[in-house]
Amino acid sequence: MRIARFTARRLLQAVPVLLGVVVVTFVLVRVLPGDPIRTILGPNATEADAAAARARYGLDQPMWQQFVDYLGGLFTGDLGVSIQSGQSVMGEMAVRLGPTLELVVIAVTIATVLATVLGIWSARRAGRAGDHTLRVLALVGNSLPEFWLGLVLILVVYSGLGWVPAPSGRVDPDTNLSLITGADLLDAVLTGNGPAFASAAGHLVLPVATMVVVIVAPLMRSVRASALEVLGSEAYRAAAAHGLPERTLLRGYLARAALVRLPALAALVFGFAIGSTVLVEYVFSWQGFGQWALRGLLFRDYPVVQASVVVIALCYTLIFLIADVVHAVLDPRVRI
Amino acid sequence: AAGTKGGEQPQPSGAASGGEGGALRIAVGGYVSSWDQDFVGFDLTALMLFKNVFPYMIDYGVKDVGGAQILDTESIAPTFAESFEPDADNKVWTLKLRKGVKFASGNEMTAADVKWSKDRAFAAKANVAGVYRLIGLTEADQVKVVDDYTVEFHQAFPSALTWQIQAISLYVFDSAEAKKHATDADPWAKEWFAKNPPTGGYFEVSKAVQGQEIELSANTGYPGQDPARLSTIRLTVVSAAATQRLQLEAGDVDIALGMSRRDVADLKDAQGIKVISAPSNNQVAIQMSVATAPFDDVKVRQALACAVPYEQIISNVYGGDARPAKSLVPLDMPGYAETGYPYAYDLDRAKALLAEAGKPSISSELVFEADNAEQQQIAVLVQSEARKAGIELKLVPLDPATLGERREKKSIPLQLTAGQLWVNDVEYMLGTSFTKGANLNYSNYVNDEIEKIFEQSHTTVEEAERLKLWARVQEILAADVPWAIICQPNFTLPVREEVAGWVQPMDGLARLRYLTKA
Amino acid sequence: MADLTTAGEAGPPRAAAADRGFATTLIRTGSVILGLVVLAVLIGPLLVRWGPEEIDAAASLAPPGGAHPLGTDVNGMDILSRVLHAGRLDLGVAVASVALAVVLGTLLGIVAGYRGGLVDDVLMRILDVFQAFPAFILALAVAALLGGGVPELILVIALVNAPAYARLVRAEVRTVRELPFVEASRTSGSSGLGTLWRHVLPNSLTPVRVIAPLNCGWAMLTLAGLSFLGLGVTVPTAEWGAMISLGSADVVAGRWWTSVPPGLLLLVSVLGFSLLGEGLQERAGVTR
Amino acid sequence: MTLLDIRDLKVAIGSVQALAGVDLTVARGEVVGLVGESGGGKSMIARSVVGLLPDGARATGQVLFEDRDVLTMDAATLAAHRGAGAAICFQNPRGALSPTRVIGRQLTDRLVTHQGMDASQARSAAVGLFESVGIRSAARRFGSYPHELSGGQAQRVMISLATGCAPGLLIADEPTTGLDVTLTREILLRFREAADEEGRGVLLISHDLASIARICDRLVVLNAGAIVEHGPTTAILTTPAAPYTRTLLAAVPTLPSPHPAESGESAGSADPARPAGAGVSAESGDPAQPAGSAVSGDEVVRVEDAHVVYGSRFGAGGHHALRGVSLTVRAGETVGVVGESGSGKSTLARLMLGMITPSRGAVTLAGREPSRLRGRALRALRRRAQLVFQDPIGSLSPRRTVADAVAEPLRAAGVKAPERARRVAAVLERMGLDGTYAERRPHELSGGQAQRVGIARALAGEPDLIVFDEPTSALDVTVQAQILKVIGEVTAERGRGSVFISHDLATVRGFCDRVVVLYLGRIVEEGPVEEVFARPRHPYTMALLAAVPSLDGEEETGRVRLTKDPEEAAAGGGCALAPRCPFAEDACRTEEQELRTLGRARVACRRAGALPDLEGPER
Ligand SMILES: Nc1ncnc2c1ncn2[C@@H]1O[C@H](COP(=O)(O)OP(=O)(O)OP(=O)(O)O)[C@@H](O)[C@H]1O
Ligand SMILES: Nc1ncnc2c1ncn2[C@@H]1O[C@H](COP(=O)(O)OP(=O)(O)OP(=O)(O)O)[C@@H](O)[C@H]1O
Ligand SMILES: [Mg+2]
Ligand SMILES: [Mg+2]
Repeated sequence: MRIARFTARRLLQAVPVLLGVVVVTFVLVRVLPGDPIRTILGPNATEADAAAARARYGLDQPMWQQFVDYLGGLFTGDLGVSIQSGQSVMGEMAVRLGPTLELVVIAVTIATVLATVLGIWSARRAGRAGDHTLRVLALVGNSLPEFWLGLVLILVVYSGLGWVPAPSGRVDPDTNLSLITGADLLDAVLTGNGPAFASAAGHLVLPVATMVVVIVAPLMRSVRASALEVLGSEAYRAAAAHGLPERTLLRGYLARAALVRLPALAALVFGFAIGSTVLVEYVFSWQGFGQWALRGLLFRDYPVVQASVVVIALCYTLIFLIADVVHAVLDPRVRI
Repeated sequence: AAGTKGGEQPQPSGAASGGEGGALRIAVGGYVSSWDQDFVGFDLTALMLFKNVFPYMIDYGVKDVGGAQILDTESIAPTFAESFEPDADNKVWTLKLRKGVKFASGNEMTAADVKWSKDRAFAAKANVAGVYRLIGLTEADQVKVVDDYTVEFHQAFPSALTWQIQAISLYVFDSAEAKKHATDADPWAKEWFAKNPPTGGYFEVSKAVQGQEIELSANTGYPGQDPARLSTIRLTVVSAAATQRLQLEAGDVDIALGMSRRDVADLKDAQGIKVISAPSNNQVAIQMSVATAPFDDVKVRQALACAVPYEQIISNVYGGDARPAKSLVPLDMPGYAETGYPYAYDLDRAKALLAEAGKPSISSELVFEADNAEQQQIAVLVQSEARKAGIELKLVPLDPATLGERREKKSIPLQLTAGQLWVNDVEYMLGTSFTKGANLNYSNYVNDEIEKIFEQSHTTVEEAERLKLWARVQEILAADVPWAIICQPNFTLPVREEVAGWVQPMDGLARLRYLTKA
Repeated sequence: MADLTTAGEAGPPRAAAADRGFATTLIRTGSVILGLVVLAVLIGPLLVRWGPEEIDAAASLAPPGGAHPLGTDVNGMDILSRVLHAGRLDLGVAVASVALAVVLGTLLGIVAGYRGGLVDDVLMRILDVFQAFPAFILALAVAALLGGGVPELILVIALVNAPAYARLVRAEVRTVRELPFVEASRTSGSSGLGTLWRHVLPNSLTPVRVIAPLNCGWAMLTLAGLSFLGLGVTVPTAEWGAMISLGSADVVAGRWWTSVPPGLLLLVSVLGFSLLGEGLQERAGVTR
Repeated sequence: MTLLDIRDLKVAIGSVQALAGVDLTVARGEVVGLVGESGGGKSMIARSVVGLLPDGARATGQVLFEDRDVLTMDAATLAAHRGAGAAICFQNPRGALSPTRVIGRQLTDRLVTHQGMDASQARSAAVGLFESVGIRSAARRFGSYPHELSGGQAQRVMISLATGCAPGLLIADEPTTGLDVTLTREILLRFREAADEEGRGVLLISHDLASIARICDRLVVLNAGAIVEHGPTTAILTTPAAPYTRTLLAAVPTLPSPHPAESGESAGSADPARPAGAGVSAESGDPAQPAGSAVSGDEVVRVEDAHVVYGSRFGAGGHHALRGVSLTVRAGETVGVVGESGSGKSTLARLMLGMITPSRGAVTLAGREPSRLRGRALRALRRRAQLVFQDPIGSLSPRRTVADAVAEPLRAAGVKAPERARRVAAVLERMGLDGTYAERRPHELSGGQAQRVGIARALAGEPDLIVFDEPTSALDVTVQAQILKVIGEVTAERGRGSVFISHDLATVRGFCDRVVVLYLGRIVEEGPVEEVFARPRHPYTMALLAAVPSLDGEEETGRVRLTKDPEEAAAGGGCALAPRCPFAEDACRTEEQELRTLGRARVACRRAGALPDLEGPER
């Protein structure tokens, strides 16, 4: 109940932010030099053709009228029609968002779990060789440009070892996976399509690995630092001084207390990862949201750019909201 | 959201099976943005697919040049149509349809479909409507249905370009099916066509996985010559050129359509891969705006033409796979003459010309496409050499939208262009590139005599007469140098050794029906 | 990546001694690495025969050896020279953009944190809006509006980073402004600005100081990513990310030399910054 | 067999010799007090008993627990020894409770581990244990997190955790630091019970002799890592042998005598404050003076019916910290403000300094109302009043030098640099800090030195009013005495008014002319010091006086004690104290109490006159 109220309040607070995002994007994209209409007309088009096309997308209207129309559309869930493809932005986005979210969610989840396990492991061995090695390794991973790492992984794991399917597409079309959410792994589960699941998982291996390597370091550092703090805290020492067994100490006194800072950071990393998918998607031909948004921007596909920025903003809002709730669940001192 | 998402078709046809080995796989750089040819953006993958899945009434023939099969733009023959012929004045053209040709829906292709398709094209005021203007077709009622299998095109004037223009425009929609999806707000069923692949062409789209793969199956009901040879072809999206290469080497794809020149050159002696090479009429040039200082001075234009390292570009950028161009009229175009471009790489001459012009050092921006590696390389080489001659170039890569806008405003002093004319004819070339207000005339080039010649050519049908005109055109262009023409790169394509039957498309749009796989 | 939330975490006394030792090792190693890279990119170019944009017409994609110790790229430009010159640019952009981000972020954070109330709310919402824009959208917008050049790139990366600093500083300021010595200053009759400048600011910057080096590494990666997307420096300017991007296709063809040297230098420099930052964090945590 | 027998224990950490040869024994059923100043090594002894010395510590000697040496135990034996053998009740209970685990689970963890119970047994046993240490509605509290507890409750939970281990030896490390005087007694009695009823050995650690004296059998005095004296409690209190013990005893502020001269103890040793010859004592000693007009100097600050509400972050609600307080301070006068934690003392201080504006009522400082001023004028007015803080180090900016800090009011007043330097040097000199201190930074100062700097800063601007907000509560006992002496000198100056805030009545007594007793934001009693101390009329004042620890070790059963859990006492309609007051009647719970004059004092209790038998020190 309290969480519901908190969520409602936070969503309400997000409204002005989203509105700000909408306005800024709307203006920005139109202030940028570049004409979206010219990119969809053949070279032989005349001014009249261009005007017709402009009218088709409502771009002949005065700016304020366009904005009002756009805002009206937003409230009814209509994000407009892509200038490039002539298809509804909502529909296009639906197919694009799933795969990218799937990628990011899986990568961030794995990174978080890995960070938790390794971070606590490392903290308990603080100052020893294993701890140092792990931390330096994580930093090395954090220092690699993701597109470069992705390419190297393809070269080694696909070309060299042949362990994974070709880096094109997200699932073998022969498995006849039917689209529900766009996230192939999830769709495979929902439709009970075993081969599709295996294929989708195979395709996910490299891009997920790439992202995990790049993002795990800061998460691990955070867990390790928190765990160290807990290990050195009066509370933990008191529990140890009262002779509690290792297992109880680890589960009851260390793990949860060490994780309180993780949600906020994981949310930040999640936001960062959404931004960086644009690179990973390119390398792995993922055809996801990042590439779609980038292409929309390069072609000044106004509705696409607007929608993608709003969606990213929404993702941010939601993910930070979730992080706050998780934080509150983990840390009883936090009030929401 | 193609295919499966629309809830409509496509049924995975039983024929599509055949397993991994049977289907031919082609790697393409991106997925089609829309299936609606009338409204689509300029998207090469989509245009190529349309050539293969729309029923085109007429198409180019094939000829053999030096062992390579290429499309012959001079011999255009009916394919889905029975015949397409002009009347005596070359003004009224009659299209006769074959009987019993069916769309996937089972509807028969009739004159009504052609009429509906042309009405739609005029209403769209986009691609087709644009080129029809060149042959005097501007109104929907110039297209008349005579009977169920006959349609007439009443041109405002006779034109030598009709065959060529109609070859790229005469595609037909399944109008009966379309009308089911039309609404008052959307009378041309744009929404439906954007999502659903057309039917009735050489191939049917049997499966489309958004963003990943399109599976084509041969249309067994095709009535004419040269039906599709392979029963299944898969187009797989692989965005990065480097991964396309890896997949080709690994045998996961059979043809890679988006690879860089450099990779293709490398693959010439790779195992299991062969590289198809064919001359093309693709022209790479630097257009100089004659309306903008300093290129309003012909001496400066000549100086730049002398500062371009032609051979270095051919060898470094194209790995030698390009033909030096000696005229602004493309090689292989009727009327081509060596005298059309009397400039070669000569820095001393470039400096001398600049000195003559009284501008020993000039500067300008050089615009090119941001995501085009080839142009980027050319620009770097040109910049380096031009600097030696005293021409300082600032490289300005532009994204498509900005490039489109600035091109429309004709405000770019210097830009790299690449492309091939859809119609292999000087009249078409003049009309699109060298006359006042022409769309591709980024040089803002105007010459009264050329205007007159262009006017004259509309009605000059006699071949020898036309050639005479073209010779004069090249003399004028040689003196005025609105472009520095760099070269005509060959068409090259790496394929697996098992692949045969590639026909080099002069319009850049592959005809998949000729392909076979051993 | 911009992880600014882990600043100044306290290590426990138990591991303090060992960690302090390791922190020093990290800081030293990081500094030595960075020192070497800086030295190389400052002095190196003077020793190389080729200019970074000079084209050797005879040698496109020449392998290492002979006139080109590290070979040439597809344009026939000397890799060694480019890699070294690129270093100047990359390090410069990283440091400059982080410095700018620190200044911008600190200003915003201080105002928001110290003033609180409506000012805080409004500023924070504006930052929210800003953070909702992915880096590449900002990059394109700035490039398109101001023109694409090195100063614009610095601005973009700074803009992407600044909100994180603002939050960090704001949080710190909100803590510091409640501390007794700030109240002491105010009861002394100092003006608000005086208190801010003399007491709040100096005591709010520790996390920023600790995070900045880490962030420099991240800024370099961002620059590389932007170049990979074609939104970074324009050709033929030498920049590591652009070089990697240009050379990435060559790697699959076995021409490692076009992208491995810039890749390695990028990795090493970012690692240098990371080690330094990690060490500083460790130390700040321990001594706090 | 003694339970614990420490022999010649030496502990070194790096170059620091934390313990230099300690011998100590504790037997079953015995409470041994370990006293000594902060940093003396008390906690180190406690830790060595459970084998939990800090990393890098080297220990020699023996820590025999039931004849086995803890220092040489292997891991398994040590694990078994911890908790079951000896269990520590940690200093700072809040910090020692795991913040992310409910307290019930923390207790059952111990019960399961050391008493071999299963989950459901442990649960009911835990509830029983909570109840036995005095936690109300224990079953509900089982699921509470530590941060939901008050300091007193947290301490009780900590005790239950330690006893839940069923240890042979219970070690309590400063179990009452930071707690209210009224709670301290309550907690200490638990340890006596543990020894008497459960037969455990108890080692009770404190730096405050007075508070633990009355429950210990024996005392051990530790100084700088070495034992300086040990013996039965009474022997040490009455005939201390070591000089250090005498210093410790002297530093304990005591209540009984209002004037040093009348005290039975040696003059000046027990009462730290008033220097001889300070005029105030003579004046305020005159019983004929009416309340509130002890001094006829100019009015420095006047607070009239002030209310302060701290708004909550989200709109509605807020905390009503002060409710209708009126108070006047004149030049030359020192007013004491006492009250338990959270009663609004600091709020009153900030109000008088113009740092907050009252939500109702008015404050006049040096004749002007700060709430009506803005900007420069306000800042100028603020300089007329200065504050000395509770936390001496924290109130100095870590990055500024001492000279810089002291000069701040002068800089704000626009005094030129050379003049500033001169005055800073002078005022530091006055505080007994020579020139070498000027360039130091706060972390290079001891607590006492830092507080001198704080007072110097307050004096530098020559204000009309100085407010001391618990200026000694963060300091060591021995240092407290020195600082109180300095404050006594400062408040004795005639040209200025002073306010001295404390939760401890004994320290106020020394040099204040008048005292104001605050309870939940209201003044419940005010009057001349000797009047209030001699004849407290309000039950709350009586309780405060009763809770003051004394060294005689006797139980003063006749005095007023408030009911235990102040945090569970909801302030209803009438008198705020009613829920805790032993004398409360129905009328108390409904009627708002007004201050009325009674003798020379004013009291806000309708029964004030009607409680004669409990009044005053005659018992
Ligand atoms: N982890 C540690 N590392 C180094 N020195 C320490 C450590 N813990 C304590 N000391 C030092 O050991 C000495 C004794 O400390 P201890 O905590 O036993 O004092 P204490 O008497 O308990 O003081 P307090 O009353 O403040 O709790 C002090 O000088 C202290 O500085
Ligand atoms: N800034 C604030 N915002 C909200 N509530 C506050 C604030 N400052 C104090 N309070 C509340 O006002 C009440 C009175 O606080 P105040 O600091 O005046 O108490 P105090 O008597 O000085 O206590 P202590 O002895 O612990 O210092 C407390 O309940 C406290 O929680
Ligand atoms: Mg201690
Ligand atoms: Mg207080």
